[in-house]
Amino acid sequence: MRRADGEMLLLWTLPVLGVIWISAFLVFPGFVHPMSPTLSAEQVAAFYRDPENLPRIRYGMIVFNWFGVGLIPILALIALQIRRMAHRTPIFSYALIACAAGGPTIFLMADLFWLLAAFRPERDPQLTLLLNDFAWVTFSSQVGFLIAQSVILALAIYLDRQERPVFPPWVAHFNLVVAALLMPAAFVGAAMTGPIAWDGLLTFWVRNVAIGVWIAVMGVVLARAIARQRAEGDAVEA
Amino acid sequence: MNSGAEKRLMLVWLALSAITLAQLGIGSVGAQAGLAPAAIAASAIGIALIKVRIIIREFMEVRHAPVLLCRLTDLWVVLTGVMLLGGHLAGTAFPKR
Amino acid sequence: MNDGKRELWIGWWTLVVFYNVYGLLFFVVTRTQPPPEPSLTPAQVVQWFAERRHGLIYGYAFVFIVGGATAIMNATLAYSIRRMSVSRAFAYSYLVIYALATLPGMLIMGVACTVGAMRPDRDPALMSWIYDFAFLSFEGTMGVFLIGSLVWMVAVLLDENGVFPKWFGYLNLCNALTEVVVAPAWIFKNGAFAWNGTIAWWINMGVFVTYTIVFLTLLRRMILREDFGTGALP
Amino acid sequence: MNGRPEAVRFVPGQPDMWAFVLFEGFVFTAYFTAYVFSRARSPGLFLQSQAHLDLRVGVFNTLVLLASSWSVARCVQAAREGGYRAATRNAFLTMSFGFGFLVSKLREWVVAIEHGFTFTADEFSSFYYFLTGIHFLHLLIGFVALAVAVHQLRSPAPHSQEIVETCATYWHTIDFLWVLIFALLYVMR
Repeated sequence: MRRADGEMLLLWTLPVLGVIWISAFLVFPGFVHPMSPTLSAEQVAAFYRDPENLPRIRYGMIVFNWFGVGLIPILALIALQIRRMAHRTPIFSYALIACAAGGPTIFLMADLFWLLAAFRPERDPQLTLLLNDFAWVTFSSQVGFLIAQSVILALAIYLDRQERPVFPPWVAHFNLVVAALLMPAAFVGAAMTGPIAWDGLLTFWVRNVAIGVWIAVMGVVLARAIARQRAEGDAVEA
Repeated sequence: MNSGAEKRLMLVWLALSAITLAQLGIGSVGAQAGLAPAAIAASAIGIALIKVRIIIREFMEVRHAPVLLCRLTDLWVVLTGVMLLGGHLAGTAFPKR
Repeated sequence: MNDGKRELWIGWWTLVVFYNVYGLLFFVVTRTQPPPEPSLTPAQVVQWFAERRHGLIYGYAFVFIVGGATAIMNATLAYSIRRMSVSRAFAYSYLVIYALATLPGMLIMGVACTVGAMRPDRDPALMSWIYDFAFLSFEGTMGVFLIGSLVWMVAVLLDENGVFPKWFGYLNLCNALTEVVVAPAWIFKNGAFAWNGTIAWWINMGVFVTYTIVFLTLLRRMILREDFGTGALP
Repeated sequence: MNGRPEAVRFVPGQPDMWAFVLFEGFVFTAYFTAYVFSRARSPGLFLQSQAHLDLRVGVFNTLVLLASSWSVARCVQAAREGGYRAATRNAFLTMSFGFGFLVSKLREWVVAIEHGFTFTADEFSSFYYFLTGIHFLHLLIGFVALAVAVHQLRSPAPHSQEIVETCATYWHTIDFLWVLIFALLYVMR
């Protein structure tokens, strides 16, 4: 009988987290039809003052505040798998752990700006606009840790030279593609309209879909790697 | 304790303390003697650097140290002197409005 | 090429390339360093943003893209501490402290400058607030580097494996002290102690650049010296 | 003789500590230069503000620190000759002098602040609190260094003369930096 180490429990939080994130995403009225950066201060203030929107902004962002950091256990599991790879040093697993806190912390900052804007919607529209800008720019532009996460994972997989590598090589290619898709979002400040703007095709849709697909694919790949690790462990014990 | 070494340390301390006490009067004496402010500044810095060098040579035992360390510490003393005088002259040349 | 050292070399080259790119982005592209005066009037701040609008937006976009590279840099340095004879707690503390440092150390400034540059027609009083937020978050973030350097110092001084020379331990103290010296930047709007001042910026930057060049050189020597052979994985 | 023949040249303590002394020395040279430059740019203001300081207190501080340097030099000398009890006594004596300086400095600050001579009062006061403050921080670290030396001298294991000398070198650095700060803040008029 295997000791209950809780890894499976952590892994199964992922689908639950997925449901919560998608629900919160749909609840926040600024996401379903992403707000345009071209809105004037008065229009942005009106968005927050709208009695239809206000509760949805608050409840959506409160849920994100609760569960924004929910991905960290999954990243920790990936770091553990990197530790099993045929590396000479723990540098890649350290690096992934160093990334793990960055993404959620930045998302948390964006979340705070949205909640602050919604806390007193009667505030001077210029101030609401400022908070809204900070929220959207923080949310959109901060892809650095996600890119680093994917690149580190890809490098770790490429350098995992053993008979049966922990993750198959296509996972590395996949991670590099995701990293490339995340990059345009960093330029969010450059345009108010078009694909780069924060409601644009590249910055909003491609980036967020890429993050979603990455989480789903890595969840499956991670589950397989853990299952194999356990099967091998059982075989050794038998 | 080795009495020669002890005596030397005491003399060094006495000398340093005597210079410090002498510094009590340097500003007023200099001003009364009609010395230029730059000269008073230079003498204050000069005396301080002499004290610093005595501390380094005697208390810190650099006089027994390899030549490189002697040179490096002397370089620091000289450089500090040059920088302080240079800073003073540069500041005098560009007074604040 | 020694296969056993490839991860270390990846880490080292990331450090070298990153520091150069970082210097280029901050000093040349965004022109936010050396820092401008804290005493600018709101109207002058608006003009400051207008003058370097594209540099700020595109420069910080690149900072955001490569910013995550700090993770692999910190991991490499944490590993060097892991090689020392001290507790692993030192390596882990270093890793976490510097992972945290990236945010206030540069990303918040980037976000603030992007927000400022995006809407040049914003109320000048708010632009002035954004300007203060950008520079004070960047320079006024002291604790992470203060404690980080001290953790590193203690690890080097106690280490018996000779991973880094003892004088580097003491140099960490010099670097830690500059984080104390920068504190008046929160108080003064001009003079030597302001965020662009001789003491709070120029001298501190001199110490930091020396410190960085020194630890890059020492890290390279450590990697060259490392002998993994063909034995079991550490 | 004192264990080491006169002719043999040696570095007192770890050479690593000397790297620190020189580096930190250059950093302080830079601070001092910034001070002298600012002072020469507005001599009137500095002279006027300097009236808040009592030269006699500065002299007292300097004498106390010089005495501490003397006693730590005696500590090194005694330890070198195997006189560990005398060495420990001198180390504690150094600590007391250091403590005397600390109390005197704190008192000077409190009195000055009560007279409205605060960190932000004027340019001279900023430099005064900065230079004395950063020196004070070095002094606090110096107590750690002395504690390390005392620990070495009292431990039953073989005593490391090198560590004692390293700690003493650090302590002398506090002393000679103060000698310069004293000249710049109190004596220079």
